[in-house]
Amino acid sequence: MIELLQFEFAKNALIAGTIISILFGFLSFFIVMKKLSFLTVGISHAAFGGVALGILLGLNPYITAIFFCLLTGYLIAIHGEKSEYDSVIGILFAFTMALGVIFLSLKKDYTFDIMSYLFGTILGITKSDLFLLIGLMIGVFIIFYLFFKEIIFITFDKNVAMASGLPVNLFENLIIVILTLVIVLSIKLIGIILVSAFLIIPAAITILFFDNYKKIIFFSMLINLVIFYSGFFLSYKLNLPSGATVVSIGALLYFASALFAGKKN
Amino acid sequence: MIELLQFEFAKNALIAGTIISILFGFLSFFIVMKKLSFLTVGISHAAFGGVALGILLGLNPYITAIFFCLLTGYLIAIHGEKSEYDSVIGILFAFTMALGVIFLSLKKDYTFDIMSYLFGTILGITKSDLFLLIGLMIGVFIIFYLFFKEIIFITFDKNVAMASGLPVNLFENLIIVILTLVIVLSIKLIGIILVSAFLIIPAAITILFFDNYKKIIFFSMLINLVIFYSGFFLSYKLNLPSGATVVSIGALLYFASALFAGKKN
Amino acid sequence: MSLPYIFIEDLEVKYGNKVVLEDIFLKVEKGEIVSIVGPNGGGKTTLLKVILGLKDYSKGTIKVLGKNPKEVDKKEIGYLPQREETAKNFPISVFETVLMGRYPKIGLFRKPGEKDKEIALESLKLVKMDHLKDENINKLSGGQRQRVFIARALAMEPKILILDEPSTGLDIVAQEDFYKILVEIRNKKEMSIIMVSHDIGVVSTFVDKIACLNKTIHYHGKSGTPIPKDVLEKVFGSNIQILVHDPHCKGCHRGEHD
Amino acid sequence: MSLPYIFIEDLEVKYGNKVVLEDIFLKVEKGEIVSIVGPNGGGKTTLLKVILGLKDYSKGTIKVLGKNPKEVDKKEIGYLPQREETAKNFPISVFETVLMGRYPKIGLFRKPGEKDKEIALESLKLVKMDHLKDENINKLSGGQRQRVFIARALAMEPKILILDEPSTGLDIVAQEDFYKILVEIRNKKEMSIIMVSHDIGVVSTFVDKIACLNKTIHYHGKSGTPIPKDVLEKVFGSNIQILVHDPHCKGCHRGEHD
Amino acid sequence: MKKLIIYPLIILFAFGGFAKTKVVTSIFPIADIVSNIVKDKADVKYVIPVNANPHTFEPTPEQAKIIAQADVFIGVSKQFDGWIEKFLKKDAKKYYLQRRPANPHIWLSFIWGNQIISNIKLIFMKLDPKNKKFYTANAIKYSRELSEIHKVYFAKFKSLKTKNVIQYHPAWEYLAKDLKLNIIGTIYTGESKRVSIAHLTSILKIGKKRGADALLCRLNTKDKVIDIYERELKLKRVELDPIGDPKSKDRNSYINLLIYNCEKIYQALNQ
Ligand SMILES: Nc1ncnc2c1ncn2[C@@H]1O[C@H](COP(=O)(O)OP(=O)(O)OP(=O)(O)O)[C@@H](O)[C@H]1O
Ligand SMILES: Nc1ncnc2c1ncn2[C@@H]1O[C@H](COP(=O)(O)OP(=O)(O)OP(=O)(O)O)[C@@H](O)[C@H]1O
Ligand SMILES: [Mg+2]
Ligand SMILES: [Mg+2]
Ligand SMILES: [Zn+2]
Repeated sequence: MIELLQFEFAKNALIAGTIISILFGFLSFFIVMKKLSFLTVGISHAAFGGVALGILLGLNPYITAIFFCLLTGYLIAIHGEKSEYDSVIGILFAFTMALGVIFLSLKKDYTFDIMSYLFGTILGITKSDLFLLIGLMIGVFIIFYLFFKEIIFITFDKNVAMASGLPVNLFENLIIVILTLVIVLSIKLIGIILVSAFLIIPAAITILFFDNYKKIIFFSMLINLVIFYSGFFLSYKLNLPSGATVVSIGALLYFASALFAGKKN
Repeated sequence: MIELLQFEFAKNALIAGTIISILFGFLSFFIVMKKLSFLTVGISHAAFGGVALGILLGLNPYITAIFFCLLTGYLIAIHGEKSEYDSVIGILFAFTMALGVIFLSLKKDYTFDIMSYLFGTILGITKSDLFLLIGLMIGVFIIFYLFFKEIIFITFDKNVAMASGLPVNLFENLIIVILTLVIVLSIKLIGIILVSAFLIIPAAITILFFDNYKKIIFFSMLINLVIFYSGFFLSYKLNLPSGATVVSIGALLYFASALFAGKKN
Repeated sequence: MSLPYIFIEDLEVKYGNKVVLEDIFLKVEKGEIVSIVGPNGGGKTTLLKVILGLKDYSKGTIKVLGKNPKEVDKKEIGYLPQREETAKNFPISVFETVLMGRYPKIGLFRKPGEKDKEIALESLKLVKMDHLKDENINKLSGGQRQRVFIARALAMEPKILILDEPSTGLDIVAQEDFYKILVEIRNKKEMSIIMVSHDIGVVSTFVDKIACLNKTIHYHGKSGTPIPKDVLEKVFGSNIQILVHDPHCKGCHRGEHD
Repeated sequence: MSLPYIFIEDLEVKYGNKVVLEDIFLKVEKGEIVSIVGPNGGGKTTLLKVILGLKDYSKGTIKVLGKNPKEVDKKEIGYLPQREETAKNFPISVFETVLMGRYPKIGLFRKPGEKDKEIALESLKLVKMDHLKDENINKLSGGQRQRVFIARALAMEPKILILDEPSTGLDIVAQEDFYKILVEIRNKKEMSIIMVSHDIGVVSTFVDKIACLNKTIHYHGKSGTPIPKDVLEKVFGSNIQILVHDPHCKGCHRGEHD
Repeated sequence: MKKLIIYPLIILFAFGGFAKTKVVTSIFPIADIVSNIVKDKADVKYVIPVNANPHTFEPTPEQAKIIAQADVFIGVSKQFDGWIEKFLKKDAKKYYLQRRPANPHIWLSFIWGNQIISNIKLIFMKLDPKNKKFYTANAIKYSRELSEIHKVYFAKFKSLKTKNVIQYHPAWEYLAKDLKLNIIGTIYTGESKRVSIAHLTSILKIGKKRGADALLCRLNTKDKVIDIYERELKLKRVELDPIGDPKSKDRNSYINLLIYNCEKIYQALNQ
């Protein structure tokens, strides 16, 4: 493992993995509690539509993808206010992908598979990516630090929060948009699978063992770190793709925990 | 449009579209009510892991994909009993894809167009596919005909259904497994985008306008047909990809309906 | 004499390591109405869940219709939970909801017949909700909704009806009606009813037996006789002096006299 | 004299085309406790929602603390809904739930201080749930849960407290305590309380005003005097003869005397 | 997923005298061309984007390490395999064979192949001027070999009566030009594209009018759209290999790969 650290990509991957484990572990509680797992997948697929739009218009596909995904996130947010997020995300998943297909078909020239540009892997993290990540983490933590109690109130009891004058819709939309931004920026860095896994698995595990949201959030960050380091190490030892190994370790840990917790009760 | 009918593929596509509109329109109510939209996306991605497994083992990837997805569906079902489906689907989404990546990395030498194994298009439907679809529809309708009232009871009031002796878990798992089978068989035929759209959009629209499940189910089938025919026709006129056009029409209809229904209240 | 419908002996129930019920002895005969009263957290709902086979017990014997709770023919049991947890915004009419009460009786593969529809409609009439039978249940008020779920439990026509705080949210007239309906039904259909209620005063005028439950059953008496004061004290704690037991207006008076 | 805390004039409210409230006139002064009684579906919850600004009205005037319901400073309003709809299985302790009642008062960007924690603990003590303050709320019984939400509403220390059937699920002792607490708090904090209840008997002994609501307000009287029989008939329908109004045991007796 | 196979080369000398220059390319054919020019003067490895699937874009740490160790990267075009750049060390040299965004399948062509050979020659002449002559000689020899084969197949194909083909994917555009084949239709005109009815039927109509003789697709393609053409136009699919496989017998070098594909097309058309 030590020898690996002579390579910058490995150092960067470890630093990025640490930041992402913490940031995503933190957000994980809200994803699981608000049943937003589908958001991770929906937004990452919406990126396809955004890339295709960029190709069609001859703009930078990465930039168009970010805006396209933010717009999708915003639509999900304002529709989800009334109905359930689940079906709105599903519809936008299909719609954005369909738009992507249509945009590409309108571009008459040869179209490249730009997707690999848009979807990253943790081994491909660069220095400047690290700065982006750190900035993202600081931004998210500041917002959650400032509004933590309001966000908890809203997540717990939307109706009463609304009656006591909290701008419930504003906060809910803010959360979705922040999550969207985090997702779309990080698929470029670590890829779809790892994004979903890091955002869902930790809270899904900790919620089985702890019955207080503060503990759940704290241990989610911790467990993400454990999953990441052990997966990364294992992927190196077994020469397997890193992201996929990390995800597999996480998923296996979840199923083991669920079995264990199921037995206990 | 008429001239189109000289081609068998167009005839097949129209017949398949009709069957799928009806079948998926019917199932749509359960997908939306049980918040299972994510299942469509989760299962279709799990197929990737199944195909990769087939390639690794040298078996028919299509067959391994079906079994792999059914296993995934079963895991979702038994885990979802206790917790929410949402996070379990998310975890299995990431896990099955990660396994796919690992399987492929273990198979060092192959040239496979893996995507072509996964995704179909409605224009590629053959006669034998039509028989498969008809068989699937008949099978699903028989099961739902036989257990319709129990399924409604369970969907409406799980606790009391359990107390009055209905095998709630059995039925819930049955529904998930049936949906899984329908999804995995049909992504190969019509592609993932169309599958999600046909399973989510119709009930998401009708639920805005009707307040009885029987009406919702009936009009969901109807609206799927409308979406399909108009999308198919338009795609022909505008020279756009058929599936994507149908999905876009459906999504736009949904957003128009949501706006209209929002104004009304 | 036939077997008791419910027979409980030396029952103990835990959540994790916390014992919430112990030394429970209870018998409910065919045709009897038994009310369980007791303080919040006393274990009333838990006891009902054990009877329904929805919660495991750690010690003792329990027989429902002669069988273990998990093996009982469940269609003979009707249940109204304390806190209804139906799917949010499920699009269904009042009448269809009540008709659902018939489903377990109808059995698999078959559709509700005319008879079932009649019974459902009758149950709706009993709770005075037949005028709203085609309304969507999500458009009802809290009390109207509760009436619909009562009607569904009645439509089940089970041998044992298990009701957890059924009169929650009912207005005074509906409460009055409800208790009358229970007695009427019991007489007509020979069912046993076991019911949790906080309405000691009202309940004691018409049920056959009252069980005071706070972790264990402190008093298991015939109705008509007032519950001994020391039992009430044991069950509800020392605050109980505020409960004035007046033979004329039994247990109804909760405030100091003015 | 200052403005009334709640002032409603000629109010009409509809769901779709269905009028559920009309000709509503109501005034709640500072420091008053007003109880709204009426049959299921009478529009009680709807009226509260209009006051809270959660439901629009189609006609009339309504002023809460001198403002339109949507413009009121909401942190001066405490609310306990009829049917609590919190996120399922949210992992939070009893104490933290009650502390949440302080959040609107604390305002954005700031954390709860010692004072807020004291108030939350005090509220928990009032409803006798302080011994369970670290328990997860999902492990509570129905009545215990209701007490926690009452405590949260109390912890808000608002100018106006709006309670929709607050005593639902409380045991008899807790109900008694609860009504006492309300009076006590009103005296101490000078808040107005508007409360829906089906407990006409108990309520009328301690509230300041009673409003009988069935689509419109039929009687809006001072407590202490019995509600006229013809009003009760209008509000609850013809079945009302079963409500015996006995000056000694006011409104409590719901069954025929035995 | 990117797959990477170490191409064994016997280490003898290196530029500048220390370790040998490490060269990495994205696909096997380019790596094979490079090693035919540099022979033992550099260590050539390649990474195959087996499956440019956005969900599964992922090398193993070992593979990332190999790219990170490379001194020189030779890519097809920025759009095609530019993703490799972010795994490269900072001072690695990057070259692309195709400058402007266009159909990237240049290695599947004799004429382009010669162009690639000369480009690579120039790259190494600049990198390692000492061995200028060595590279030039190798390139000329290799280029000649390629041209010979081109001539053979050009003649063979010239004698064919029917030369109308449909391609599944625009990978065979350049080869068709080399061999004077008529591509009368392309089913998918780019990556991630989907067919429309009008497009599908227009190819069918042309095919019916002019007659199509083969449908070119890559190995193991399972798309039912191909079945439509097989049925409607009574033609057979020809499964070609766009990237080669060093472990196979008949596609184990760049030149063999071209021969394999030409031979397959020829057999299909010569019936
Ligand atoms: N969302 C809704 N859509 C349509 N009608 C509704 C809706 N909510 C309530 N109603 C109707 O409005 C009327 C008043 O309802 P409301 O909930 O205010 O009654 P309530 O007095 O609180 O009754 P309860 O004592 O049962 O709680 C009822 O007839 C009810 O059916
Ligand atoms: N899921 C649970 N996990 C742990 N403890 C529980 C759980 N459910 C209930 N309890 C505890 O068990 C005891 C009995 O609860 P139960 O719900 O049976 O009371 P109850 O008599 O029905 O009260 P109420 O009148 O408030 O409905 C309470 O102390 C409660 O805190
Ligand atoms: Mg209870
Ligand atoms: Mg109400
Ligand atoms: Zn996907």
